[in-house]
Amino acid sequence: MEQAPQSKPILELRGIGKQYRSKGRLGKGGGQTVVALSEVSLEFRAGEIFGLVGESGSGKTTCGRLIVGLEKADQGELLLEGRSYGTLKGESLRAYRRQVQIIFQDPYQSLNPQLSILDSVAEPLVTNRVGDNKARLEKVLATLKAVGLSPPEDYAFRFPHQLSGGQRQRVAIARAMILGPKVLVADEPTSMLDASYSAQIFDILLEVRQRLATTIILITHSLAAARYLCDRIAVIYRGRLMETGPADAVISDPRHPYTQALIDATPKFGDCGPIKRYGTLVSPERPASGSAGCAFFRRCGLAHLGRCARQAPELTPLTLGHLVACHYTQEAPAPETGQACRLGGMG
Amino acid sequence: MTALLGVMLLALSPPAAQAVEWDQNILKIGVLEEPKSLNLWLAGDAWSNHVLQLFYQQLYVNRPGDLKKVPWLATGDPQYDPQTLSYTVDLRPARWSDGSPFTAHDVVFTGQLIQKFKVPRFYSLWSFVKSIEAVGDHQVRFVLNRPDASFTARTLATPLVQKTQWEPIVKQCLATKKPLASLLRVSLDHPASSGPFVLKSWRRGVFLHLERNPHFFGQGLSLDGRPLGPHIEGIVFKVYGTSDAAILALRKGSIDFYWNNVQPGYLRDIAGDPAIQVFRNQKSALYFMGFNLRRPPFDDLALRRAVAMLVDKRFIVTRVLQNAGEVMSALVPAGNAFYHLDQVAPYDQELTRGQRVQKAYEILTEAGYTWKTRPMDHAGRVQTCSCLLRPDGSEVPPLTILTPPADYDPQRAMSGMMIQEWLGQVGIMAAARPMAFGAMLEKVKGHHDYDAFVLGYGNLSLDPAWVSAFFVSKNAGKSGWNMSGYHDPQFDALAEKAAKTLDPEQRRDLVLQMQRMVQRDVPFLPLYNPLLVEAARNDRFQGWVPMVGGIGNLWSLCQLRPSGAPAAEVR
Amino acid sequence: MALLEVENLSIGYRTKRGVLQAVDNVSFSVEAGRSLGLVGESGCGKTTIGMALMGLLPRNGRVTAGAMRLMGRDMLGLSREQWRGLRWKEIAMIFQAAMNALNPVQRVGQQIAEAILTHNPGLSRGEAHSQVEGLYQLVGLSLERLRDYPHQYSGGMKQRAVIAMALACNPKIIVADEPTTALDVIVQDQILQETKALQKEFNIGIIFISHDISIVAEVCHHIAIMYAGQMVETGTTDEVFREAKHPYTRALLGSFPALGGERRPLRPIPGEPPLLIGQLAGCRFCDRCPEHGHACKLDPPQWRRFSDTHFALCDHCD
Amino acid sequence: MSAEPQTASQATPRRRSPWRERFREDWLVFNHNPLGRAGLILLSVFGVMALLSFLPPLIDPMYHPMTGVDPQVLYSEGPSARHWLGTDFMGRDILSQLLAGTRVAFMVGVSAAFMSIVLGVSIGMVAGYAGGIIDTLLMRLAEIIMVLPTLLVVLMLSALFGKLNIWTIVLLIALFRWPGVSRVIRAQTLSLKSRPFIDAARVAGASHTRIVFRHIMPNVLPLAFLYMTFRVTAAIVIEAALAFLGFGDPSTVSWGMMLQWVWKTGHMFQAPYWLFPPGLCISLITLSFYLLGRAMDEVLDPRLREENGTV
Amino acid sequence: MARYVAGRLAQIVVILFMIVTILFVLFRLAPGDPVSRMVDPSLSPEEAANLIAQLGLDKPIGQQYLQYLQNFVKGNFGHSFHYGLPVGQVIMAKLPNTILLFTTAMVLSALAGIAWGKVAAWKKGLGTDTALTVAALVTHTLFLPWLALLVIWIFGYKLDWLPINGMISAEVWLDPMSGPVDKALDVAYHMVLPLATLFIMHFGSYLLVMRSSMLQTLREDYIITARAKGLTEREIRNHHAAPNAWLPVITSVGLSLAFSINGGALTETVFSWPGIGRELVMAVSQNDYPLAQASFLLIAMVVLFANLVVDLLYAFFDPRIRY
Repeated sequence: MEQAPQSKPILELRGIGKQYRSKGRLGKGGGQTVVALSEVSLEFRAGEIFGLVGESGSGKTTCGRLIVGLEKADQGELLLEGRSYGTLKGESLRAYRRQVQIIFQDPYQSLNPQLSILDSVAEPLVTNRVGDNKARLEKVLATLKAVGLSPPEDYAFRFPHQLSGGQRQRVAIARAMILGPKVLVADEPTSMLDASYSAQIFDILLEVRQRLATTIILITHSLAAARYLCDRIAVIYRGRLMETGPADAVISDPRHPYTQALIDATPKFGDCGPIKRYGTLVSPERPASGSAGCAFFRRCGLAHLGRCARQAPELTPLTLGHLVACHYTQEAPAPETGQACRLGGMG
Repeated sequence: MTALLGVMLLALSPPAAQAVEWDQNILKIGVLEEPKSLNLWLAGDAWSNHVLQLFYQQLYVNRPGDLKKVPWLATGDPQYDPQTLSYTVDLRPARWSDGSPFTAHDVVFTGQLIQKFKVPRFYSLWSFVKSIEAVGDHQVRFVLNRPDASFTARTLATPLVQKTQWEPIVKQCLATKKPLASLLRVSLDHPASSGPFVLKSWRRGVFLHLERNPHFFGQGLSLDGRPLGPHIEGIVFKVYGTSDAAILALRKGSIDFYWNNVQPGYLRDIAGDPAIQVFRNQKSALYFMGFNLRRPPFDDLALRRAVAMLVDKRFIVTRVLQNAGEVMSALVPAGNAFYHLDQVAPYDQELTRGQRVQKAYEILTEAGYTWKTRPMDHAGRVQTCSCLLRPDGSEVPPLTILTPPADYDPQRAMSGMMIQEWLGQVGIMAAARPMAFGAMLEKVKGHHDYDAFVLGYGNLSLDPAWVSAFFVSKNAGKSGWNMSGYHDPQFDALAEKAAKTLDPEQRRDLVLQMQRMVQRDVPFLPLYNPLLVEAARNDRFQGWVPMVGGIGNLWSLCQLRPSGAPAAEVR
Repeated sequence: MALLEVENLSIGYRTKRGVLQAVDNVSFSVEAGRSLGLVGESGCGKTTIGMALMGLLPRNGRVTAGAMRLMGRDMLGLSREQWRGLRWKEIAMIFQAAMNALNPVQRVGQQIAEAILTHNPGLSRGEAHSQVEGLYQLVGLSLERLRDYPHQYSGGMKQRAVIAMALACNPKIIVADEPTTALDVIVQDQILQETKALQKEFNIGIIFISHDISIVAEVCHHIAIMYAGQMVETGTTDEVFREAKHPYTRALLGSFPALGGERRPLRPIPGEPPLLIGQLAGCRFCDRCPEHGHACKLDPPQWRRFSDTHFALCDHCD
Repeated sequence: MSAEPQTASQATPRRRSPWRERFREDWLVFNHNPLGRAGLILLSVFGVMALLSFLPPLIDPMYHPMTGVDPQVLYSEGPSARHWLGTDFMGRDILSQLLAGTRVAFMVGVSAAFMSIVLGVSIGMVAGYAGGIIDTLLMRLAEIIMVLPTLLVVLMLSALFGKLNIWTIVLLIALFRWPGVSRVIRAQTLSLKSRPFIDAARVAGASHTRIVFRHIMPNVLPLAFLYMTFRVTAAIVIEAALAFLGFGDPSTVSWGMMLQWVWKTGHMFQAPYWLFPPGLCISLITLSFYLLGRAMDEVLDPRLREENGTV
Repeated sequence: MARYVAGRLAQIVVILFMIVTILFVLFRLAPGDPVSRMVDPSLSPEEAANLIAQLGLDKPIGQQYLQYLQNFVKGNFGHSFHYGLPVGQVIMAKLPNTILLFTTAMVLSALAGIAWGKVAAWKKGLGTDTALTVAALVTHTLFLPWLALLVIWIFGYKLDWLPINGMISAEVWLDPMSGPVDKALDVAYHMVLPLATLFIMHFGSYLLVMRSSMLQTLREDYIITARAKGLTEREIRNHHAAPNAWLPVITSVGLSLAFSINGGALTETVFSWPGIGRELVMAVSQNDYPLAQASFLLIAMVVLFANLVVDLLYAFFDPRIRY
C-alpha cells in the first residue's frame, strides 16, 4: 500500500470536547453529564485514509458526526483547509458540507424508503442547486456506475427496499460522493454487511481515494479492517485518544495497554506469524477513579493506583507520528509469544 | 368470565317475590323526570309542580269544565270593597299535615314572604298588593294599590306555605348577604302539606312516596258536587327517564298512569289494550310564529299576511303533531273557552297548497311586490319563482326563522323547516335556524336581532293578562315582553282598560277585541295548540277527571278510587 | 457413534412466491466434546438448520427430506411432547442476547430456574434456585444479579446469562447461534474463551453458527461452509483454512482482512447470492465464481473428498 | 431470520413509474386481505347509496327526505311498494332519508377526518421535528384536549353556542380529534428524525423545510392516511350520537337524526322497519372504514404482510 | 416513584386549572349571557334582574372569575340552578352509580378482551380466531345508542326479560319486606342491559389490541427461547407471551378512556342510568351551567387520574419502567 503524500492537514480537530446530558426519567439518573469526547485533537491529511478505532460508546461515532456538522462541539474548533468552522450555520454550513460528507453504518436506515434511488442520490445536487434535471440525472447515473451499480439505469428508478444491503451501501457512497467532497467520513460502513459485501465496499473506498484523492475517515471497531484500509489510525476509548500513529506501527507495535487489549481480543484468523499476547486487562474491574484519572484505569492491568487514578496522561510522541497517552508506556511488559498459527483455537 | 356469567345469572333471576301487600291502594304514577326541587320558591318545572300542587294548596282553584274559580281553602267568593280597594277572604277551618290549624297568619306570611324576597314567578302577582292583614284566625284582608283583574284570577291562586315551618328559615335567609339566593337554596325534607297528600320518602332519581294526609280538609267533603277523598292510601311517583320505559311500565301495569304527553308513536301500541284508557285534553298553550316589526322585511303588514297565508297550520297539526293538536287561529286557546276568540282568520280556512300560494301571490302583488320570475304562471299554475322584490324594487333579503333546537322541541324545529319551504314558494329566501333556547331568547327579547321565530308557551295562565303584556307598547323595550315590537295606541288603550276591569264579561269583551287586532295585524301568527294525550290504566283505579291541562290534576287525585270500590263510599 | 447426525437434510419454507428451499441436502455430525462451526452469509440457511435441530421451525417451514439423529435416535418422527422433553435437556441453544432472548418482564434467575424446573419436575424451587446460583458462578456472574431483570444487564452479562441458561439442564449438545454478534471485541473474546472452557469441562458438543469466519476459527474443531442452502465445504478447521478447496470458501477467506501478516488485497465476491425459490440446477455459486466461470451451470456438482474429514462440493477444485 | 425471502429482486428491473409500481404492490396486498376487501365492497355500496340519494326527490317531491311527505300516508307505515322501507311519523320516505343520510355521513366523516388529520399531522410534525419548548407546549395542549370526551364537549358547545350547523359540528369534531393523530405522528416524526436518512439529508444540505416536506412527510403520510380512516368513523359516530341526543343540525337528514326521530316520537317499539336501517347503516359504515383501515395497516406494516402471505 | 407521582399530580392540577379557565371563558363567550340562559323565560324583567343580582351574575367578569376560582379551590362548585342544591352534592350522588356501571363494564370487557384476544392470537388463522376477530370487529363498530335501543327492543319489549331503565325499582325499595340481598339483586338486575351494552361495545377493541399485541409478542425471540427450553405451549402462552402482550392493552385502555366515556354517557342516557354522564347531558340541555361545568370537570378529572393510574399500573407490570 503506497504511503499517502505528506501534506498539510486538510481537516483538523483542535481540542474537541462534547458532553451529553443523559436523559433519565424524573428522579433517578436524569441530568447527569456523560462525556462523549474529551480534548480530541486530530489532523487529517489530504488523500489519506484515517482510521478511528474503538468499541461501541467510545465516542468515535460522535466524532464522525461532529466532523460533518451533525453535532456541535462544546469545546474546541474544527478547521477545514485552515479555515475555522466554529459555528456552522446556514450558507457556511452548506459550503462546508459540500466538502465533507458521510456514509452511515446502516444502509437499511440511511436511505429514505419513500424516495427512489435517483432522488436520494440527486439530493445533494438539488439542495446545492447544481445543474438542471437532465444534468443531474446524468451525473447520478455516472456516479452510480462509479460505485459499481451497473447498468445504473437499472438501479436509479428502484426503491431502497428492492436492493440488497451491499447495493444500498453503494448508493449511500454514491450520494456522498456526488458533490466530489474533499473529506468522506465512513461510519462503520460494513458492520451491517456480510463479509463478501464488506470487501466490495472496502474496495470502492480505496478506489475513491485513489481516483479522487479524497480524504477518508474510517470509523470502525475492527482493527483488522483499519489495518487493511488505513494509512494512519487513532484508538479512542471513552472519548479520549489512547494512541495514534501509522496503522502498521500501531497494530504491530501497540504501546497503549488498551490497544494491546484490543489486539489480544481480536480473532487472529489467517495470521500465521508468531502470536503475541499482552494480557493487559485486569479482571474484575476496579472501582471508578473519578473523572480526573486515566480513562482506562478501571480495566488496566498496568495501572499505578496512585498516578493513573488521579491524573489523565497526555498524548506523547514515541516515534515520529506515533503518539500514546499512557504514563507507563516504557514499562510495558514484553508480550508472551504464543503458538505459531492460531487456527482452531482448541488445538 | 365466570364472574360475568355469575352476575348475569344472578340478575336474570327475577327479584323477590311478587305478591306484596305494601302497594295495596297506592297509585303508581310514572313520570319522565323527578321533581327538581320540593322548594316551592325554586321549583318552576312541570315535574315539581305535579308533586307540589298536592302539598301547597290555594285559596281558590279552577274547577273542571268551565274553569271557573271555586273556593278551596277559602269559603265563598272574595268580598271586594271598591272604596278601600280591598278584598276580604274567609278561610275554611283546615289543618296542616302536622295537625296544626291552617290560619290567616299562614296566608299573610306567604304573601309577605313573596313581597319581601321578591320571589320570582310570584312577585309580579303580589307587587300591587299594598298590605295583607289577618282579621282573626280565619279571615284575611288584602289592600291593593290599584284595581287589577289578575288579583282574583291569579294572586289568590298562589300556593300557601306554613308559617311555623318557614318562619325560622326566612329569618336565617334574611340574615345572609343574598337572601333570595339563600331562600332558593333551601331544601325541605318534609314540606308541611295542607293538601290531600304528604311526602313520606323521596329517593332522588328513583321515586317519591306520598301518603294520604290524614288532616286534609277535603276528606269526606263534597265540593262543587265532587266527593273529595283522597280515596287512595298514597301515591308513588316513579321516575322513568325515557318515555319508552314509562310506556312499557304502563303496559305491564307497573304504573297506573303516565303523567306526561304520550307520543303519537306509542298510541298504536297501547290502543289495543283494554286496560289502558287514553285521554285527550286541551292545553292552555300557544305555539306561534313571531315577526320582528321593528325592521324590514316584516315591518310590512302585507308580507306578514302573505306569510300567514302560506303557512299551512293544518299540515303542521296533522303531520308534525300527528293530529295531537288543533289549529290555532287566535291567541287564546280553545280550551280556555271563556276568553277564546271563536273567529277563524282568513288564512286559516281549509285551502290547498296551490290556493295558498295563489292568495299570498295576490296579497303581495296588491301591495306592489314583484318577482323576477313570478310564482304563478299566467294560467294560474304554481311555478318555481325567484327573487321577491319589494315595491321599491329592492330584493327581499334572505331571512332566518329562529326555532328551538330539536332536543328541546322537535315539533317546533320541524315546523320551522316546513315554513322555510313554504316561504320559498313565493320567492322568500328563508332559512330555519334552530338555536339553543337561551341564545334564541337573548336574540329575540334582548337584542331584537331577528326576522322571525317560532316559539310556544305550554302552560299559559287561564287569565289572559298575557294577551296585553305581549303587545303593549310599554313592553317593547329591551328584554320586554313585547318581542315583536307591535305598537298600536288603540291596543294600548284596550290593554290598560282590561287590566283595570274587574267585571269578567266586560273584560272578556276587551280581550276578544285585542285578539282581533292581533289577527288583523299579525305580529304573532298563532300556529297550533297541542292536545295533551295521556294514558291511564283502569284496572286498579278509576275516576280520572279530565280538564284543560290533562287528567293529572288535583281533582283527579282527590277523587280517584280503587276499581270496584263503591263510588258512594265516603270515609 | 456420533452425538448428533444430520443426513441429507432439506428444509423448505412456503412463501407466496413458492417454496423457498432454505436448506438443501445438508449432512454433518457432531461428537461429544467437539465443536462444529456452520459458517455462511445471511440467508444461507445456517439459522434454519439451528432451528430445525431444536424442532423450532416456523409454521411455514418444514423438513422436506433427510434425517436428524440424536444419539442414534431419530428426531424427525418425534411427537410434540417428545420434542418438549428433548429440548434443553439433550439439546440446548445459546441465543444472540441482543435479540431479546430473555423475557423482559421476568427476573433472569427465574427464567433459568424455569428451564430447570420444567425438566426436573421433582425439584423444589429452592433446589432449582441453588442450581442457578451454581450456574451463575460458573459463567462469572455475580449472585446479586439473580433477581435483576434483563434490561439491568449489560450486553456481556446477558450473554453470560444466556450461556448459563443453556447449561442449566446439562445438555449434550448446544446450538450457539451468533452468540457474540452484538458484542464488543474484548467482551466477545472473553465469552468465546469461556465457552471453550465450559465445553471442555462438560464435554458438550457445540454447533456454532456464525457469519464471521474469524470467530469460528477461534472456537471450532470442524467447520462447515454453507452457501445458498447448501454445504459447500467441510473439514477440520485446519484443513479448511489452510487448504480451502471450494472457490466460495476461498473467496470468503479472501474477503476478510487479517490483523497480522502481510497486507494482502481483499478479493471481494462479485454479485449476489441466488434466490432459493424454484428449480436450481447446477452449481449455485457459479454465477459469482471467480475461478471456474460459468462452466458448472448445468450439472449439479459432486462432493469431492480430500481427506477423511475434508470434503468440498465442487467439480473443478483439486 | 433466514425465513425471509431475499429482498434483492432478481427480476430484471423495469423502468416504469416507481409510484405506480408501489401502488400496484400495495393494492395486491390489500386485495389479498378478505376483510379489507369486504370493507371496500361495503364502502362502495355506501358510495352508490350516496350517489343515489340525489335521485328520489327527482322522481317525486314526496320523496324529498326532509320536506317531502306522502299525501296519502298520515302515520308511520311499514314497507310498501311506494315506500320500500316505509315512512316516518309524518309520511316521509325512510329510504330517501337513509340515502340522504349516507351522503351526510360521508360528508361529515371525510371532511372532519380530513381536517383533524391535517391539523394532527402538521402539529405532530412540527412538535416532533422542532422539539424543545414548542414540542412541550403543543403536547400539553394535546393532552388537555385528549382527556376531554369529544361527544360531551361538542354537546356542551353546541348547546352553549346554539349554532348547530352541520359544518360547525364537523369543525368542532375536527378541533377535538387531532391530538391522537398528532401524538402518533409526533412519535413517528421523532423516530424518523433519529433515522440516519434524515442525517444524510442534512449532510446533503437539505433545509428544515425540505427535510420536513421531502423526507418526513412522505413517511408519515401513509400513517396519517391510516388514521384518517379511523377518524372518519369517529367523526361519523360523534355526529350521529349528537344528532341522536337531539343536538344535531335539524335541517340535515342524518342517520343519527333518524334514530332520534324514531326514539323521540315513540316509534321504537312499533316501527322496527324504521329503527333498524339507520343504526345498521351507521354501524356498517363504521365497520367498513375500520376494515379498510386495518387492511391498510397491513399494507403499511411489512411484518403483518409477511405473516399473511405465509398462511 | 413518589416524586414522579407528585410531578404528575402537579401536572394534573395545571391541566385542571386550564380546563376550568377554558370552561369559564366558554360559558361567558357563548351568545346570550349566562343570565338569560339560566333565568326562567317566564319571569318579568324586574324579577329576572333581582334574581340575577342575587346570584352574583351581575358582577364584572374578572371578579366573577376570581370568585369562581376561589370557590373552585375550596371545592365549592356553586349551586345547581335547577336543583337548588350544592353541585357537589348532586354530583356525588350520581358518581358512585357511574363508577359502578362504567368500571364494571370496563373491567369485564378488558378481562374478556384480553382473555379472548390471547386465545385468538394463539389460534391465529383457525376458526376460533376468525370467529372471535370478526365478532370483535363487528361489535365494536356498532353504533352504541342503536345497540342500546336494540337491546331494549329485544330484551325489554319483545322478550320482556329485563328492566330497561334506572338502577333500582321503587317496588323493591319501598317494600318493607325486602332486605339488602333483594336490593342488591335489584341493582344487579337493572344493571344487566346497560352493562351488556357497554360490554359488547368495548370487549372487541381490547380483543383486537390484545390479539395484535400478542401476535407481535409471539414473534419475539424470548418466545423461541421459552419454546426451546421445552416449556409447554400453555406455559409459553400464559407466562411468557401474555404478560408481555397485555402491557399495550393497559395503555390502550388509558388512551381510549375519554372516548369510552362518551359511550358511557350515551348508555346512561338511553337506559336512564342515574349517572354523571346522563346528568351532564341533562344539565346541558337545561342550561344548568354550574352543574354542567362541574360534571364536565369531574369527568376530565377522572380521565386524568385514570391515566395516571394506568401509567403506574404499567410501571408496576413492566419492570423496564421505573419512575
